Amino acid sequence: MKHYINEKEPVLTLHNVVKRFGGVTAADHVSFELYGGEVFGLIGPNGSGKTTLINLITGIYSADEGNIMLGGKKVTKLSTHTRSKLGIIRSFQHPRLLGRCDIETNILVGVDLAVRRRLPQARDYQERMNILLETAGLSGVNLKDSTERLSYGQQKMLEIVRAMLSYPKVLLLDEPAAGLNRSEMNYIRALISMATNEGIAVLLIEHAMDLVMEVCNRITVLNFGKQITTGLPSEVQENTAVIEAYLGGGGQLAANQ
Amino acid sequence: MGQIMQLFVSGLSTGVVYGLIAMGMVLIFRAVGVMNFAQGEFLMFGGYLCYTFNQLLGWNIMISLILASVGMGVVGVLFMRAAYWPLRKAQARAIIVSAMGASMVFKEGSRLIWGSIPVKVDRVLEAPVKLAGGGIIQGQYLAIMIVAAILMLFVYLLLEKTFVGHVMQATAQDQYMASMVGVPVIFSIAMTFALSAMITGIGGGLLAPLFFLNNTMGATAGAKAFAAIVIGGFGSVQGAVLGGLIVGLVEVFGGAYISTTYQLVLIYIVLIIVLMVRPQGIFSSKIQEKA
Amino acid sequence: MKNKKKSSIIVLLTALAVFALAPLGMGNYMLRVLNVALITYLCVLSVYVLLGMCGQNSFAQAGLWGVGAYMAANLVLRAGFPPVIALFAATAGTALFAFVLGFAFFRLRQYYFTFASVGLMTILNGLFMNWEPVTGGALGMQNIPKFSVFGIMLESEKANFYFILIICVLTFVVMRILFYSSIGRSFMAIRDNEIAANCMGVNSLLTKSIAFGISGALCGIAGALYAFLSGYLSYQTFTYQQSTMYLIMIMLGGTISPVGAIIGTMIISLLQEFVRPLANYMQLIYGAGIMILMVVQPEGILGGGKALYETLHKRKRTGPDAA
Amino acid sequence: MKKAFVLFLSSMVSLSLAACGASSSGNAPVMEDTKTTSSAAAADNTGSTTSEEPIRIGLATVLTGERAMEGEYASNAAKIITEEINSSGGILGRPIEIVIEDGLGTDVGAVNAYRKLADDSSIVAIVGSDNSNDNIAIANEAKQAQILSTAQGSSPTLRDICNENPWLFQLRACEETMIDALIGYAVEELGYTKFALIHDTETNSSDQARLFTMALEKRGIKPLATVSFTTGTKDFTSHITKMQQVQPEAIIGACLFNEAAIIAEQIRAFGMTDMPIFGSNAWADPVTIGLGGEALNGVCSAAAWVPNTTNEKGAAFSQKYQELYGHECAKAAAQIYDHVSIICEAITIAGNTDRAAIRDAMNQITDYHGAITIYDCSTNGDCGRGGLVVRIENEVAVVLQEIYSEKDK
Repeated sequence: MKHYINEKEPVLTLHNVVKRFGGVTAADHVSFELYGGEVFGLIGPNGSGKTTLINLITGIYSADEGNIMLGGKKVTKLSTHTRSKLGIIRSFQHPRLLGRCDIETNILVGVDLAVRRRLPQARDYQERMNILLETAGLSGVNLKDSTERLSYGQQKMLEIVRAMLSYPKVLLLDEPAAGLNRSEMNYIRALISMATNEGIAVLLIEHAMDLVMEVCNRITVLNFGKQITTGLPSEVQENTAVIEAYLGGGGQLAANQ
Repeated sequence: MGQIMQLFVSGLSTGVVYGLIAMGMVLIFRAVGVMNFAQGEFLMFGGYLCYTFNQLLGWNIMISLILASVGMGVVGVLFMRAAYWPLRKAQARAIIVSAMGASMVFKEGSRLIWGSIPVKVDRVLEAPVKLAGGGIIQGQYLAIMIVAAILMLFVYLLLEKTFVGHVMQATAQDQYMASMVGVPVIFSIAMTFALSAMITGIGGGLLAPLFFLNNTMGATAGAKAFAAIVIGGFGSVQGAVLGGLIVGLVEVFGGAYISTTYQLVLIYIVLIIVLMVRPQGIFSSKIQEKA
Repeated sequence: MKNKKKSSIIVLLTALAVFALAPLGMGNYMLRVLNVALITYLCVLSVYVLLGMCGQNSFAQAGLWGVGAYMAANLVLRAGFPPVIALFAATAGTALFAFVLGFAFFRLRQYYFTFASVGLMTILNGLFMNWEPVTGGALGMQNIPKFSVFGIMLESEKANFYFILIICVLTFVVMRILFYSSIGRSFMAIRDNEIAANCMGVNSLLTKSIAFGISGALCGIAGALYAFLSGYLSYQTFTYQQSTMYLIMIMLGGTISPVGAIIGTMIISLLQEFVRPLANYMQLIYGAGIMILMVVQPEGILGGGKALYETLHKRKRTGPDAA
Repeated sequence: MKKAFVLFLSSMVSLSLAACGASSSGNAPVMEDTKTTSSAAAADNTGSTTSEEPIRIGLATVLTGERAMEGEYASNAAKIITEEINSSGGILGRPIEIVIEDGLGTDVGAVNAYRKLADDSSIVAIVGSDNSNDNIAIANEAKQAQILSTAQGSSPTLRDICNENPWLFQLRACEETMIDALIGYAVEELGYTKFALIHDTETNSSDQARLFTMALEKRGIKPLATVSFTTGTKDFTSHITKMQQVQPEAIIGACLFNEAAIIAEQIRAFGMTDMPIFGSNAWADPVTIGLGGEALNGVCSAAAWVPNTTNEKGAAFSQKYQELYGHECAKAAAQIYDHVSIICEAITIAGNTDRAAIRDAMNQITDYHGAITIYDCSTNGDCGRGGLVVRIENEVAVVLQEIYSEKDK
């Protein structure tokens, strides 16, 4: 199901974004655009700066140089919560739920964000929630249960459901499939396709190459904070620099394939 | 000029006292990551032990100080076993609350043992000393400075140069990792509490002739030591000591040039300003927050 | 589910009824103990909002309590306002005071904020003691009239009891509403994971300041009620030690629900009166009791009860399934 | 799940309330325990006097916390006076018993302790604590409960409160006359005119500081410097330098025991070994002298009490106290002795133990010779009529002047 929607205006634009930690450059002049309804893959060996990039986009880190634009608006200097109110929503590598609250509260936090964004459809969340829970394979859970009762995979799924309930413009997924079993992977696929069908721009960080190659419309490869290449999955797979980077970095690409 | 010198000398000498108590507090903070809310009571209890040996049994003050310090080592271990160890996996605030309970037990226990009428112990150095640059320093304060310097050196050498110190440092860094590489965590933490209680206990004995001993003396001294830690930067022994000196100086100069009534208030205003400008404290490097 | 809710409301109401009927046949002494306990409960509730819901530990609550009390006393005695207006104004004033301070203090994270709150507490106590034109200095403020509304004066201790009880019930209800509101959820999001909360559109600084403001409002009401009840204010009451008592109370009760605040306050306040006959040993036993309770039940009585209930429940639920 | 909490809560509340109900009815076993702690001496002697129900007098003091010292002296004195009265036949043929409650040193605690005593209908009168804040906190309580209560505070504010409150008596000389006498001695006899004043901001001390200033003003003198500090201050360098700057002939100090001793030591340590010091009553207290030692030599003070008093009753009590408890008898103990004796006197005059009758009898006591001084209770405030001007020599307070004045009516 690869439908490449090339809209005129990108939803999210990164322009020469730089971030340094001491002597290490975690993001070195990274630039790319994200269009609504596409899945953009961000891959690279461990420590190549993928999560840093998400942190830069969401504003947890502030960029040393360069610009991040959402639609036509410059968001580089905005705080994390302001960016999320503009529609940049993420999931975390290790799920960060409200650990001491029940599942319903966790879901409602997403709804709250939609309300805060003054979206007209925000308050009628019931139907969308049910659809999302079903898509995520969570329809069986008791909403009053504590999140501690959920499996690791279910927690990750719940995080995406929470994000989706706030109607994001850009959805940043940080290794959603890590630690998931086969059937849970399918839920991830379903959630991603639901997002793209709604015209959401999805940025996907993932090590599971089969998933990446399957769902991504375009991919960019990072190594030591630098973009090695950006292109269609098939192009990236054949790029020698990429193979080199992966082999140099432990041969993960090969291992995953 | 002579007056400024006098203020400076007094500020430094009380500052050393706060620094000494703060040093004990910091050791525990580093080891377990929680401020010990009963540290002031260590001071008081150490003072009373010293009083027992010195006044009730009539022994020499130096011997009494050493014995009190040893006694406090035992108290420190018992305190750690009763109030901290069972809660080591609980939230920090549970440890704070149990320490608060323990501090009440200390205060009231001491009152029942030694009564509520304030007492004092002998001074180590009796006569005031005139300094060359002008200004007078009470002999006892001079003694405290000397003892504090020795203790600081001792703590530095113990932590940096000895095996036990390395074990304590390792545990302070990461209890879990320390246990993985075979460091007996309970031993190491017990050592830290003992060391902290010993230092503070000696402090109590040295302070008794100056501040006088009663069962609530810990609260006032503790409040200033706390300010010292926050201002100096908690987590580092040097920071605590320097923080103590700053508190002492702020107290004296603030009293002389701003307001004597609001001395304590001034200290805490400085504390809040320091927190606003440099939350990690003046002499501490930033503690990286885990994202 | 609904059934469960209904029955729990019934039980809650029964408890309330027991409580409301309690003062019949009770002496002035016990009534005062109860009244002060109820006022203390409001302060502990403020700690619940800050610590239990928002995860921020403040030692300044007794100071805010004092701000409310002195504010109400000044409005009545010096500005000549009727007590009702003084009550509302003290509540709003303390809330605003806390909210504004929150903006400064919550630039600090975690225990840095706690340290700053210790500083605030000490500064406030210093002001209560020495700022003579406003607080009457160490001598304090006397002859604050009893609360009165529509010409009815709450003269007796019993009348005050019901008045304070009503306010406590109202605030309890408001706290429940808050708990299930979007503001409440942002508090809890910050408590559980601040970064995730930011990523879900929660403004840390503003939200924490709101939490501090709400806790200030609770302390403000409590302060005003205390001023009217006791008629006399002095710096001895609004101390750092009092703030630590609030923390002890909420920790022993349990931080997971406002009910924990009730349990903690009642246990500690009444425990203090029960150990009274031990006279000299009273505080010793009291301190030891606190320590032992905390060691035995680090999550508080409510947390321990919940864990116990869950294990029992699980056993009951999995039992027949397994068979 | 919530149900469980709520059930738990309600059971807890009802349980505790049941217990409260029991204790508030006044005859609970709880009370029995108090008896044993506070009137051990009474129990020993009741056999020799009479088997009648004892007359119970409440004593609201501070047993625990920061001000526990007061309670230690108070309970010791209570034992002595109980024993004394009971061994000489008691009052109205009945033994007395003193019931002690702990006010914790807070306003809330003071009121709770007071109410616990006032609620007990078998208690006929209540001796209040040695702290003006506590006394003010209970002033309205006394009015409400209609029980004779005494206050140990010496502040003029308290005097005015007592004069308006029929149930509260200030059984102590108001500091005003005493401080005036001390300043009179300093100015008129010793000829000092330049003073610096240092005082604690705590209630009693700040009141005393005001009185010192007033007494000076009466003689046309303004203190050259007034510095204040808060209780618990340990380093007085900045205060002392401020005073040094104005080059006073004498220093006036108004503060509590610990601080008085520390100030004296530091003044001496900074080279002002001969600086005359005029202090509030705490300066001549045995506790202060015990701490400050020789630094206090030469200090003059307006004291209510010294252990080597010339008062016959006082000397006997002081000696007995020293023998029994091994330390010198302080004002806090002597005061309890007098308060209880005066209440007993009032009971004797009243002839019964009716609370109102005892109160009325109280006003009839106009010339009672106590251990500390002579008492005139015709009006409620300022009942103690005398005090002492003392000078500390060789770590002993020596009486220079006895002050006595008639009450203005």
